[in-house]
Amino acid sequence: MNKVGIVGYYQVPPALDHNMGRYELIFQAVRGALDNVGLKHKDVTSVVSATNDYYDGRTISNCFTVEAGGGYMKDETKVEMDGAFAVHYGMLRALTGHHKLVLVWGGSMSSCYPYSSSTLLSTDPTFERPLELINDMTAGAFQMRAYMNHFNVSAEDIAQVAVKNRRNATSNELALPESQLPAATTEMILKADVLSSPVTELMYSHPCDGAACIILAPEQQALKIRDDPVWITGVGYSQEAYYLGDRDLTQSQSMKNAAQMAYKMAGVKDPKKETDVAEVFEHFAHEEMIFSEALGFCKPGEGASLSTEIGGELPINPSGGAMSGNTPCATGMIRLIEAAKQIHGDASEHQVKDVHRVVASGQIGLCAQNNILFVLERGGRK
Amino acid sequence: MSKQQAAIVSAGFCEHASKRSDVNMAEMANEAIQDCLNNANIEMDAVDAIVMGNMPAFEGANLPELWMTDWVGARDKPLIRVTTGGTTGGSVAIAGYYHVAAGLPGIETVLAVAFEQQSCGNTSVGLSSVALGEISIVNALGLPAESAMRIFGAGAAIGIASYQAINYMKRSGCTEEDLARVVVQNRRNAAKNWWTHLKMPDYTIEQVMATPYVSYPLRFGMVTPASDGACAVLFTREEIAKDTVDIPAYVNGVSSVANETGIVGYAAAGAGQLDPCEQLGAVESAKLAYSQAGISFPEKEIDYAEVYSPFPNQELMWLERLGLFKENTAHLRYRDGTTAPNGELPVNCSGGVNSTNAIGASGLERVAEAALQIMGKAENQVPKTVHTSIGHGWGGCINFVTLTVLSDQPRRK
Amino acid sequence: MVKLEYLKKEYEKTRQMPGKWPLSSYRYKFNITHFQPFLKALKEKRLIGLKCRSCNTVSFPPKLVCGKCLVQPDQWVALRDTGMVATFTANYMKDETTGELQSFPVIAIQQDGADTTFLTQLNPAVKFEDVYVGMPVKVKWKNQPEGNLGDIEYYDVIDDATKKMKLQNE
Amino acid sequence: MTRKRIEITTGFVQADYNFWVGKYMDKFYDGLESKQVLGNRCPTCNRVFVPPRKVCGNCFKTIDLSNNWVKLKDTGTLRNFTTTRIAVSEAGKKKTSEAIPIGMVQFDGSDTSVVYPLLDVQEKDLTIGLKVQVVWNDELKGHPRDIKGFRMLKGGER
Repeated sequence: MNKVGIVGYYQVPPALDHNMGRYELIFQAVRGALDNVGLKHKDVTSVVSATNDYYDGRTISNCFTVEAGGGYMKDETKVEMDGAFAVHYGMLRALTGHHKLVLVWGGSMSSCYPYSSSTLLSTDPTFERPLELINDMTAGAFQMRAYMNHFNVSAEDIAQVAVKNRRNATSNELALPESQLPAATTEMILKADVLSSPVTELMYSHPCDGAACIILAPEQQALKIRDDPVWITGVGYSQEAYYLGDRDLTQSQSMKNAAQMAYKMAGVKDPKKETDVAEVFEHFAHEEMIFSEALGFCKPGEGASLSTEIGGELPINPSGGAMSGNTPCATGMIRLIEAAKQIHGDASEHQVKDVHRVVASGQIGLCAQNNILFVLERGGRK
Repeated sequence: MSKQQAAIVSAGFCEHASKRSDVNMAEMANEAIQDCLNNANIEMDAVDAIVMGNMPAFEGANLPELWMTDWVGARDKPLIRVTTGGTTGGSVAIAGYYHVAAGLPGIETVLAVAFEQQSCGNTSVGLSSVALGEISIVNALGLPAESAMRIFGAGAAIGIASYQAINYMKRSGCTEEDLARVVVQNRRNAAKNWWTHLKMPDYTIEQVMATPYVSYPLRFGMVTPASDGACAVLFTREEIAKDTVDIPAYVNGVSSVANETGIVGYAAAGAGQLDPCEQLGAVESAKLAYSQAGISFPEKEIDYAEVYSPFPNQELMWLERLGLFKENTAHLRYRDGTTAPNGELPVNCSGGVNSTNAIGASGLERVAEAALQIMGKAENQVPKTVHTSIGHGWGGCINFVTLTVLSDQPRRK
Repeated sequence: MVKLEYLKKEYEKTRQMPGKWPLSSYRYKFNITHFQPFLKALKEKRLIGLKCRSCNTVSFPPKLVCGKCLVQPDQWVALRDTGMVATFTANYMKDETTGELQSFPVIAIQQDGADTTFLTQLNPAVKFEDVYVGMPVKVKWKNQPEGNLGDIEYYDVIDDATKKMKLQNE
Repeated sequence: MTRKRIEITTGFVQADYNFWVGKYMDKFYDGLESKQVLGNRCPTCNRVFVPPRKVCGNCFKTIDLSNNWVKLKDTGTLRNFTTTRIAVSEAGKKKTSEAIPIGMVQFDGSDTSVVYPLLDVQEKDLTIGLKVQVVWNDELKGHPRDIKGFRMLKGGER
């Protein structure tokens, strides 16, 4: 079976309002990833980017990024979704054998335009958009209430996820400084400003500026570049219904479908036992619990009972997750980078012991309408 | 995961017009999908994944694939959306190919959908916002906003085409009548297709030449329309393809090489293309796609071409850059009828982008028509047998090119 | 305006819902550090280009990244104040008083010594019909340069040396 | 070494859009203009959708435009609610107006819910499952805002 390896990566440290231009940000990510593994620009044969016209405020958001993004005279394309989907497309490109080295980058600047307004622009323009009521925050609030109401989960349980992620973020040097709360408590999370009840500011992954880059290579090529590439052994993704009223918000059908597909591909039968770490893109604290249930780590409604801190039975988001910095178009990709770091043992202070297999996810849409899940494994292990 | 031979088995369209005021964009895309599925006699259940694309700034809807889930049949299905400006449709086709070719278990049949409902929005703002960031920086660097808008405004789609036209005419010695001849051929071809926008069966060169300049040397009668429309194409594995249709159109080569942004690059991007007709990206794309498809002599081996040419001079230029005609001779081939439907190398029998331009869909429509000619199912089918055809796309700031090479035979292993 | 006839079909008109893309609310950020020596030179009526050490491409105006090499160019080179028209087009504008459609040229020039194009304005007195690819041009400086792009008032047409050379040969 | 300089500029155009709503939504808005909420039923799975749609997402079957219409009562059930204090508009500005509760309301006889403001009620008084009724706007323009919002029905009120 052919597989694709992650051979290099780089993340530009996020900031709420970066003292950087857009092209500079992209260039740093791409150049950084190549330099990290000592690859040359001419080795790259294909470039896939992830940006969004509405986050960046320009038609064809990849039009002027050809030079800075390393796309000059390369087989170049753009996925207008989360970066994790771009990694998926990059992987497909590597799998066909047409490309020996695929560079994938994603990023945006939320300081350019309020992220929530751009989510309003993604609602049904024939009915919901003129009402200006639905955006990522209100949709997330509906989901949190539905989840709490259906499973009788308390707000404290959900706040506990935020506490864990914000504490974890403290040990992640690439976390958004504003997201780090070493002394976070559930009370602090619950008493923070309410964004949209019952979601408070500290339960929300605050959008910020940043970019990231991942370099992929097919199996043989990857082993030439380094001895320990991180293998992508499974991938699954799925989209679910759009209208909030059509969906069962207490669970994530799309993540369930994604997990089913990815686990099957990777041969994972008991995800809780066979997974060492999970890095999921949680836009809100409650999403992490819903995801851990969809991923089969526990039964529906029991997400709170799982011990997910670093050193726990199944660490989730040791990096702090999306809560440690949500850079639209790169967040899912950063989850993959964090997963690769855990496998390489490069995660410094938030390293989990003895990591062989990690699942990492990306998402897009209101209440994570479209999810993608990757299964990543340590090279050399059968 | 093992590499698969991908093939196109069906294509569908909706009726294109300047205003599809009877449908919203989701319903419009659905029309094309229904047509595509009906043509292959396939149910949505058989589709394993969906690739979508459009140019979101023209419709003003961010991430439209989310809202359109039900209309495109994406519920509980894998979906990704690619958008690359004018090449969006071409990129969607290429992504469809990669999805099948990569051979992921469970992903065997993929639906590629591209659409654009330009009448919802403001096309000129959509286009000028391509360089809006650049214009604002030039303004900040001291050029008055008025001058900045004026010189960069000339660089919107038609402006770039006229840069190209001026340089191409200087290079090749082709005349304005030659440009008009290209347009006439396209519009007359369009009249033979049910789904196209500008159907002009009796259009003449004299009529074109009687219209005023929009931007020298391009006249009003030569300019691409702004259309509403959608297109869907079904990609699948070789074995399934053989069971589905008599002659599948095998996808044997794909490429999308990016060049430096042309002319209007400024703050970070350079304007590396000194001559907007040089199109190194297209030359490189052709090299890459032809080598994948095992084509050594494109001018002899390719039987049919669908090129992305909103403006007539581009049609001439692309045919040369893609290696189908010798440099600076394309206009002569239009004079001698080589490119007519019954000619040696028929070009754009669909009517091309010059007759129908729902921007995001245009690139996919080129691939669809190129495939239908191979399958023998095109509305304006050419009399000769088409063994190998190409579908081409162009976009960005004259810097993106997509190319798909199709054949009635699978790739030589 | 000439009306072009084509086979047309009318579609039922349904309601429309308004929406907007407030581009005027966007903040565009650029690092223009690499522009500063260039702007400083403009104030002294000098033109400089940025050269990539790796491929020797000289960009004018200066480029942040060399696409070919994926490095940031950092070597400044002096350029002459002459160049030639690489490509051009016409822009049409309605005269506000007469309502007449006026055309004026917009040119992209290649500055002598540089390898990229620069989109700029031509002397407004020059007629569009007289512009051609390869036409030599020269910077017309503003009287009091301020160190910004406005210092280049426009490009002026100069004698075509290639034409002269032909004469000498004869 | 030149000092780092970041230039921040704003765009100076605004793109305006007018989305065609299509025949299905057009009929729905015709209904609103006469204070009638219309849904449509998927003939295959019998689900009733408000607002109506051309395609049933579950069955991927086209719902015929000429029939399958369902006239709904103006009452429904509150399925979910929230209060947004930092709502945003299209213009990218934070709204400063007073926070109002909004809710997901399922019309009686329909299988999906819509999001609308909840009128004259405090968030603390809300629970999932409350019965609600449409409050119409004074002016009916065939716009989603023809429904001003929903009011709570007191026990026994129908």
